[in-house]
Amino acid sequence: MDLNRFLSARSGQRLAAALVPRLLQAVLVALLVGTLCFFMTRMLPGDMAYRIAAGRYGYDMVTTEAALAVRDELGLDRPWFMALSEWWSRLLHLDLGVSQVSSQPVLAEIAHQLGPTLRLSLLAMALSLLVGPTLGVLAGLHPGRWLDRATLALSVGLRALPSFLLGLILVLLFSVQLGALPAAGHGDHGGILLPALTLALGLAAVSCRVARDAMVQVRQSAYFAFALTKGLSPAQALARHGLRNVAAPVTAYLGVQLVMLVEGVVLVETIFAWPGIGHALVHAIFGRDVPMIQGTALVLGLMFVLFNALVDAACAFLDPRGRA
Amino acid sequence: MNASLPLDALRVEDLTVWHGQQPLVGGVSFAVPVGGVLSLLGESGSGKSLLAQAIMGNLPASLRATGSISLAGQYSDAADGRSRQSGWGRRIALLPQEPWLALDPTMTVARQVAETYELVSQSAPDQQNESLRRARSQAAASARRALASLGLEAAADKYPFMISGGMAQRVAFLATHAAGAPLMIIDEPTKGLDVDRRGEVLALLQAAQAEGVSLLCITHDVWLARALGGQLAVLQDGAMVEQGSAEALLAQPRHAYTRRLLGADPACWPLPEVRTPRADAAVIAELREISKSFGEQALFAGVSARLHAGEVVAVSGPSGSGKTSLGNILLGLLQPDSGQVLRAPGLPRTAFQKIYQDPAAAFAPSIPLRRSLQDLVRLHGLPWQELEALLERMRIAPALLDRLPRQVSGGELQRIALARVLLMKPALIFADEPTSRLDPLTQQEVMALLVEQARAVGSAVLLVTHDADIVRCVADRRLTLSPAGQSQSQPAH
Amino acid sequence: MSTLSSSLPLLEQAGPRRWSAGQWSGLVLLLLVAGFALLGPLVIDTDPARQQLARYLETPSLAEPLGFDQLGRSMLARLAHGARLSLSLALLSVLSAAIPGSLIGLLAAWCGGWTERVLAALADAVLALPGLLLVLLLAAFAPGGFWPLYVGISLALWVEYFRVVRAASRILLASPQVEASRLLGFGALYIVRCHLLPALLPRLLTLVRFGLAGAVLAMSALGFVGVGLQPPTPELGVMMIELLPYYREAPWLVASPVLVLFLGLLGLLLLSSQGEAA
Amino acid sequence: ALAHGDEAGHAHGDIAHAGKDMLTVVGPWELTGLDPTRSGYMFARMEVLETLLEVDDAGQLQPSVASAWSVSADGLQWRFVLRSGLRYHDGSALTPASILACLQRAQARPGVLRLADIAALRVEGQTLVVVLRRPFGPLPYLLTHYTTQILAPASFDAQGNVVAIIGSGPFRIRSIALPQQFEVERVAGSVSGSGAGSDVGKVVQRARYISVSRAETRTLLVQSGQADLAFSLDPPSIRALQDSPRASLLSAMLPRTTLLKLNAGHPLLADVRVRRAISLCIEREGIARALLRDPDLGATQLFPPSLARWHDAALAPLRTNLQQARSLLDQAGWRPGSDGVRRRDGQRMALNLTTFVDRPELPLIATALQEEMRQIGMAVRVVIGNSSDIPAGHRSGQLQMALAARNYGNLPDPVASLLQDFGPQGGDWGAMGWDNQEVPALLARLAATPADAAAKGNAERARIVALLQEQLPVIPVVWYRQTCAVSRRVRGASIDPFERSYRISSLQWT
Ligand SMILES: Nc1ncnc2c1ncn2[C@@H]1O[C@H](COP(=O)(O)OP(=O)(O)OP(=O)(O)O)[C@@H](O)[C@H]1O
Ligand SMILES: Nc1ncnc2c1ncn2[C@@H]1O[C@H](COP(=O)(O)OP(=O)(O)OP(=O)(O)O)[C@@H](O)[C@H]1O
Ligand SMILES: [Mg+2]
Ligand SMILES: [Mg+2]
Repeated sequence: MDLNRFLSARSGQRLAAALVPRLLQAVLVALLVGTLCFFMTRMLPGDMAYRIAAGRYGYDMVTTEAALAVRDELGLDRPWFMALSEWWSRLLHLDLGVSQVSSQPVLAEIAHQLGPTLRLSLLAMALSLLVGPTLGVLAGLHPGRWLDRATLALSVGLRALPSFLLGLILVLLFSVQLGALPAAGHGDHGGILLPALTLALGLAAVSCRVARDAMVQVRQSAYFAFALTKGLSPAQALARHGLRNVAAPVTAYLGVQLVMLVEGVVLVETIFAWPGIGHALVHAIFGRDVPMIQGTALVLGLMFVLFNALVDAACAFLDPRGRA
Repeated sequence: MNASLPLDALRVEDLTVWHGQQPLVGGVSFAVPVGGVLSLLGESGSGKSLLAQAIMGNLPASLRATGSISLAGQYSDAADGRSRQSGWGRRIALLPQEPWLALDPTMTVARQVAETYELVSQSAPDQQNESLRRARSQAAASARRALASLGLEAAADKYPFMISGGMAQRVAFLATHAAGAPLMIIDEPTKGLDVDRRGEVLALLQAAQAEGVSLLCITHDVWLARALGGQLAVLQDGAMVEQGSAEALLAQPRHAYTRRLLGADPACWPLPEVRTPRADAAVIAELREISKSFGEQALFAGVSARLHAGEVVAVSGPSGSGKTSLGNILLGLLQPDSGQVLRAPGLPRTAFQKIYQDPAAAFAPSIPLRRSLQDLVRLHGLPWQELEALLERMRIAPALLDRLPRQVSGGELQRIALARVLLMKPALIFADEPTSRLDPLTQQEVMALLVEQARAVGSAVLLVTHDADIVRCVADRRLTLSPAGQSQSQPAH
Repeated sequence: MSTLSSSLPLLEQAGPRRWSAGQWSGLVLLLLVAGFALLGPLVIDTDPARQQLARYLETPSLAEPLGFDQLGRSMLARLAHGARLSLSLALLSVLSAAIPGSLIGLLAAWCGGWTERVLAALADAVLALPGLLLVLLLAAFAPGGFWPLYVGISLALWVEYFRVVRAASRILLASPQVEASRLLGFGALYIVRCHLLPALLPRLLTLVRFGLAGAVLAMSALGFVGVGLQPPTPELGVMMIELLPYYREAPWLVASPVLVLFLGLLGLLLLSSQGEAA
Repeated sequence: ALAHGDEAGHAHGDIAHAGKDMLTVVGPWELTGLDPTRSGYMFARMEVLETLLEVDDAGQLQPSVASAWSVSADGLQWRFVLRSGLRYHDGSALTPASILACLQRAQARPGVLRLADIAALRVEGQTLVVVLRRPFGPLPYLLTHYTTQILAPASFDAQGNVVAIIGSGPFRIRSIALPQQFEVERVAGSVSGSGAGSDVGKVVQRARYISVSRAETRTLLVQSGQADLAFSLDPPSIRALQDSPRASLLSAMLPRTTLLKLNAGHPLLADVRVRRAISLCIEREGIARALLRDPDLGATQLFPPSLARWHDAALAPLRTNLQQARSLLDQAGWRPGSDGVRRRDGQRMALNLTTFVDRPELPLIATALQEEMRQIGMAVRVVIGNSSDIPAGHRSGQLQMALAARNYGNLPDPVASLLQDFGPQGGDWGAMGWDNQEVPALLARLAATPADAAAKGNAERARIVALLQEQLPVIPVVWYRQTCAVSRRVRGASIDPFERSYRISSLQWT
């Protein structure tokens, strides 16, 4: 198929040539983000030592005494450039430092949390792609008909519903009423389904409309009409000329959806007690756990850039006109 | 089998296309016998394309049709377009007028042709018994063969935005033709093609005919109608003015319009009086040793030319030889690989203008024509009356301007595009097939207008045309791009 | 599937379009929501902060159509004030993300080359900084304040518009229609207005419309992690999370801000379904 | 439709369970690290780690790792006799040296041991000796605190960081996934001791703790049968679980009081009449009823009845009386201004109220208080931040008012906590800028007497309570009740009023 040709030796080289700068850019962006986080966290009002103490010992045990001990232990009095240069030099050795709250290596913590988050996000993405664009295309085939109206109402409903409420409804339905899936937690078999579905439905709400609008445009295009008049059945025309042209804007929108995904992940991880990086990030910010914030942001940033590079590559693959 | 009555492949009875209460095509009746041909000649904007769409059953939502249409004896109400849709590709296929827009921008040319073979073609062996893969590779092979037959082998793996206007025309034709439907409606299949390519298209049509395919061929090329033979109908202003066997009608046209139409064939245009070469006229632009290639495909190399004020230079060469590319280089829209383009100093930014080969692609699709023209007039402080006068001379009714670009006929839009450029009084006009969508009569008038205006203002014209007669009648000089890569400049006569 | 091509509107009509029933209902919904948000606080003269602890979670009645919240405050009054604040905050942050975002996207597509590369890298960097992180960090500067949330949400949102506009304009700007206009001497503004906007606007509007809901939800996400507006300011997003615990005892409470958002968004989407419906 | 009748009569699939024999405990607490000072309490609750001493439900000291204890006549030398023959989960012996190492480590870190002025820690044979510089009666209670937990030497790495949890309790760790989850299993041979008539075959062998931060989720876990014990349920969840076929509810008063900490050094709050006015405007019962669904939880004094020795039933309760509150403010010179906010000498009566989100009821109560204070002409700005803002604000002197929940059962004897809160300089979670010498003196006297000498010190306690009630350096708002949902799959559950243990070793499968 076309994909094979796209990935053939020569275009493989081209792909590599296109990806290498992106990789470099990713590294730069990640460094920038890490450093930016450092400064922002440093500049925040409030005494870091107290925050860290609260994060470590809990609200019942945070006292000035504990805060002073934390300050001593972590050397928070050091000037900022020393702390930053330490972070940089550690980074050269691929060491992200030690969490100020849990005293565990940041890399280990992230490694531990990244897996569940990735699994959750990927499944959510896949589910949303399965549901959203499919419904969107079907709706766009008959704009104004009942399916169009139904998906409109559905995506508005899903988009107006915060994910914690959506998650709650799903749990009530699937766990409490039907007893079919675990309500929350990470250890139990099938526990990923409800959080992933919660995320996916939120994402699908928008991608459904994007796909629907694109489908309406494609349907009005001369090339789609030509496909029909030259004798392709509607299904064939849709499969060969509709989907690919719809896929381009939907894919372009994927890159944007990632932002929504991260935001959703924070909420969904918390509500479903799913151990992940989003939840950890929020805790790190509250606890002023600078190495952890830097590390998490760095890893997330890297993933973002890489994912975006993939999205761009996919867009170029789908629409040759963008391959300038 | 019912052999009692020789069926018509297509019988149209009292077909009228309405725009609200206004008939755009009025009460047309005709028939195409099985295996026969009906060529539809007629004035640009007379409703030929609408007629074709009405027969297919894919009129725009704002129009409706009345009358009756029988496909291979199967009667249907013209208004009931849906009933004919099931036959698309299998019983009836349509080649739309604007080929470039009809091609899927995201799919290679070869695949767009191949899929017709794979999914539609009745000549394809029964796919039930064949593995899908096999069917697919056979279709691909057929597509490549077909592309080669029209000289498109090099373009097979290109995307539509990478091919020339004439190539798009051929690709769309092949994609339609591949369906092998017993009735084909083809809307201007040879526009913008050089003599060789036209011959190839004709050969394909004749071959199809020999296999029993019936044709309804809309064209402005009188020679095509003549070559196809069969029936001929002439349309003017939405009404059928004359109908009969092609041979007889072409030999002895009865209706005055038909006579004028045939008389306007470029082959019969009067030769201009011999003009003195204008060595003294100012040089507007100069090409020096220009070469251009796309990837491994070299278009031309070492092209040099000078364009003087008031001079018409024709560029000719086979379709895909780089005529449009050369013009684009001259206009600075495309960077040459080597060589220089020099502009006369002191010319304003808008001094170089282009008339697009594909007029539909050159207008903002969602802006009514009147508004885009008004914007232009306002921008440059031009007199609106002058535009109206130009349009009137090209027989464009002012009411048309209230429509969107896609709501006027191809020829109408082409004339509006020309008027838009002439109004600017540019120093140089790159006219890329400016009359490809016009009937001979209009073509003659429009071409005359173009030359007259250019001479009056002193514009240099770089005219791309495939028609040797036009070159002979209009051009002062001629630049030939040949596929071999050399190009030569010579006098037109 | 077989009816796919039944109503192929290959070409549509120019000139004034008649409004469909869907659009009318969209307009009505939108007017209702906007009226509720703008006039509600003036008409309902109950103080949204006035609490009567004894009447906590009281069920709706004629006098109080939405009952009382967990602190015995009038839900209707809070909803009206919340709608006003949330919708204006959402509008403000979405517009201040959409306008510069689209402009920068245009600029990148227009200039190409280095400008584009630098802008794209900038957008990547912003995208890489999780929006929530940005908002949380900003919010830490002024807990309970209004501007950090606004700035944070806008900052996180603009990239969306940037990416979409850049991708689409790149293709459009390379098209013959734009080339023709440029040759005719039209300036950037005209090209944007007549060639780009008509194609981009529907897509942008979809983003803006969902972005509005997204901004309100972002507020609720912030409320969820404990960063929100200062009490007792009523705000739809924060109300959703505050009222969540009572979803069993008083489901109408948490449903009402969701419903306001739902109706507003539905109104917007219906209203703009212009020309899309056959 | 979502709310009711959800579970009754439905057949439930059991995919949700990690295994039928796994007891799942859910609570809001995250494991912030392995060190006992951080999440030691969770390992204690799951009965993995032990302390030298234990307490019973009444707060009386009980032997644990130490079997007996005594104090010298001058109160300066404490001797704890260590039990012999105990083993850690890794099989190594629980030697006095290893215990000493743990305690010395605890002393070097933030934690309760620093409350006592310890001069030396040493072992003499099987006895641990603690030498103090000043008598400190509550010392044995410090050794019940989780920051003094005993871990095996193998738990530490060369730098003294905790790298594994190896304790001596009836359960040992099977796996830990910070910060969310850990799993324990019963140590062979530890069943013997548990309750009379217990069926050895039915005791809980494996259990896991999952940190689930939202109360709604914990409730849903119980309702779907996924969790067996759920702690820290909020009032709406309690309502939801009240007639659940899957679980029953247990509850107990905990010595935790939600209070308003006032900066008595602030010009607006220095006047005791202002503090009283604030107290008078608080509708405690209303707040308790509306927000906690239990009107009895309105705090009529600082210490709840469950702290029997400190709760004074005879004390005149704190009341609500807006009239009186207003006139007190009038007397203090605060006159209503045109905008409803009182003024004195051109100064507006505007204050910040700092609180935090870790306990979800706090922002709610703060919002309620804000409105109540508005009713008497005080403009209050609620600042919702982090728990550490309160000690930090105390230290910097910037704090004006704070709403916090203080756990006086942190140590089973509150004296040590009160010393922290109402010492001469006030305390992070107690008085601030309060000019009073009597309470610190009384507390010092109490601290000097051994804590288990029950009758002693009653007079001091009564005086302290009365003084606090009168002077209001902190204003009690509501008390707290711990509610726990117990699945019907198990029986024998009970709540530890000091939140030290979930008592899973005495649970049995039904
Ligand atoms: N959608 C439409 N709405 C209204 N009028 C239309 C529409 N499409 C075409 N017309 C008008 O109908 C007439 C016939 O158009 P048609 O495209 O059939 O002409 P044509 O004979 O094919 O001309 P050409 O040779 O220039 O292609 C023209 O005057 C055109 O302006
Ligand atoms: N962007 C592109 N990428 C690759 N090839 C291109 C591109 N644009 C044009 N070509 C190729 O360059 C050749 C010349 O194209 P051009 O449009 O100049 O031809 P032309 O002489 O105008 O032909 P026609 O008479 O058919 O319009 C064609 O073979 C075309 O496929
Ligand atoms: Mg036509
Ligand atoms: Mg060309």
